[in-house]
Amino acid sequence: MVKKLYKLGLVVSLGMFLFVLFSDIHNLDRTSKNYLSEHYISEGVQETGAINLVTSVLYDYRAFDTLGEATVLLTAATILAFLVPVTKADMLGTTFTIIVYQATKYLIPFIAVLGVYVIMFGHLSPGGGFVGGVVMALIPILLSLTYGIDFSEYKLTPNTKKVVEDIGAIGFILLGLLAVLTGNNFLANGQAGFPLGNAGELISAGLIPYLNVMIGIKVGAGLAIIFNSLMKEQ
Amino acid sequence: MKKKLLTFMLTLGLWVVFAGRMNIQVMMFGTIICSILSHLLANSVFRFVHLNGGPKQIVIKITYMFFVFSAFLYDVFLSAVKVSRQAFAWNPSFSPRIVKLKTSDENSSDIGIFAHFLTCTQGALALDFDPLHKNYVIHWIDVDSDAEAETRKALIRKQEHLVAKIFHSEG
Amino acid sequence: MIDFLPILRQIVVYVFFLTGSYFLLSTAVGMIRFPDLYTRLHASAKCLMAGGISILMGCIVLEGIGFVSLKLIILLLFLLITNPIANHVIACLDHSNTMTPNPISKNRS
Amino acid sequence: MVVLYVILAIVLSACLTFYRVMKGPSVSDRIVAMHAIGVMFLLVLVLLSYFFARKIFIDVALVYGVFLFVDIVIMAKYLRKPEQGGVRD
Repeated sequence: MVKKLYKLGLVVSLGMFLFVLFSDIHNLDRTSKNYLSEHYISEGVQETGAINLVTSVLYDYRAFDTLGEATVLLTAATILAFLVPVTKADMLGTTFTIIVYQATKYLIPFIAVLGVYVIMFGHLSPGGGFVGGVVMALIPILLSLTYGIDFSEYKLTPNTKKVVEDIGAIGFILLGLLAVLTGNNFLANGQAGFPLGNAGELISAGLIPYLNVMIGIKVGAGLAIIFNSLMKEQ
Repeated sequence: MKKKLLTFMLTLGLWVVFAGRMNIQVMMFGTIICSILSHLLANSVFRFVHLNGGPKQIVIKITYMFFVFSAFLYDVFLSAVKVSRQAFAWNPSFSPRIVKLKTSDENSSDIGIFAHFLTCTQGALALDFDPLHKNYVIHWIDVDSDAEAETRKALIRKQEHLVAKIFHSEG
Repeated sequence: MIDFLPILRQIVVYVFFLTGSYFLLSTAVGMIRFPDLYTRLHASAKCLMAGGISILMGCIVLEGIGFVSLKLIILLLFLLITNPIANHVIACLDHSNTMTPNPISKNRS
Repeated sequence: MVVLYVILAIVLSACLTFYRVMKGPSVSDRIVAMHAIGVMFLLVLVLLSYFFARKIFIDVALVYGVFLFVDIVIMAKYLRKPEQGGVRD
């Protein structure tokens, strides 16, 4: 009983400490250093043409960071494909009944259309390349979960996935180099004079939808490679 | 060819609903994307479905599917009322029972869809399916005697006959 | 003569939300009080699905006719397909775990 | 305003269901309870889009629903005991 009370007191005191700490951080002088975020909020839609401000920060102002994050995934997928043994070593798992097969078969077109929608409308709605890529990667994951890994690799061979991922990685850099040709910085969008269009339409915001497509392809193929090669491990 | 066209219509409708607007750009992109998707997926989605008969047959079939669907939707609410009455009772009384039921269906789409609807009907839950002897394993929550079990089995056979009409040509 | 249609719509929305909250609450109570796994699965399959359907129907009536209500109908159909499948997967797992051991896998190991 | 009360009722029932996640004797009980909590929070996501009057949040609920289903399938795939009918895949 005493021990329980002691633990409870410990948790409560930790909670109060964290509350005081975070309330102090929240009340730091908020007028001094936020001219950058003010600039993003007030000028972001005119400068980039994307309604979603997170996308405009992720693919326009800080696009070079996004390239670095995507490179991490490429490296991870490549190293996993090298390190995991090529010989088949199976895992213990269940075989599902026929009901799950039927449901999976009818769910796959729905998931495909949802993934393409999330990728293509990345600059108008919440979502974007990363989330859409994960949704697209669910199709090979569901196939290899229900129908077995042989069927999944017969439908989408590993070589195809690797080629698709390389297309995504190279296309991102080529789209960035397109801005250098016009005499601007790497991955510049609005300053380089690409047509921004009307904010709120499907084809607008210059280079951002194409960068979204490249990131989506790359994340989807990379996650599928990682899942399949980890599933083969014993 | 008919299957591809049906898949194309379905995915295009889904795309327009997701996009939430109708203009020339959305329709252009939708046509390109949905033609690629229907070319890839048409054979895997409608593999065992027999689609003979003209467009009039398909319209009749869709209305029939709508009626069956709404009947099962009504059944969900009835069974939910029963279970929630058990949940709020002072001393809930159960008499659960696990039963095997033999089916006569050959079409695997019918088996899957019927087992999926079986969870919606009153007091039944599809536990398992034995592909060797073609047995459903069903769990019932409130069956007291053997006579009631027989009437329940007859009811389930009737519903199975209703569902099996969906994917056969002579509707 | 007051305007009749918005009041009717408001009443329908209230009824749908009330039944939805009742079914979800009965899911929680049944999840606590029911004695074994399969009866809990009954609560999770029926009451949860009825509650979700009625709350989404209330949202559809609140929205009116438009693209957003079509999207909500898609969400309702998706819930109606996947919820029995998820319950069936868990039930099948537990049913085959409590069965007698399979002789084929016994020989192999 | 009625939307806020419905959200509070759903959150209350989710908190009640969390008791089964803590207590549950077997793993399957916990999975069932977690699935129920997930569906409840999907409904909360739909209702929040009405509370903030931004209809664009419904996309989040759609993606969340897809992830919930795949989660359950993955958990059920690798939880069978190997000596009782676990088949080498």
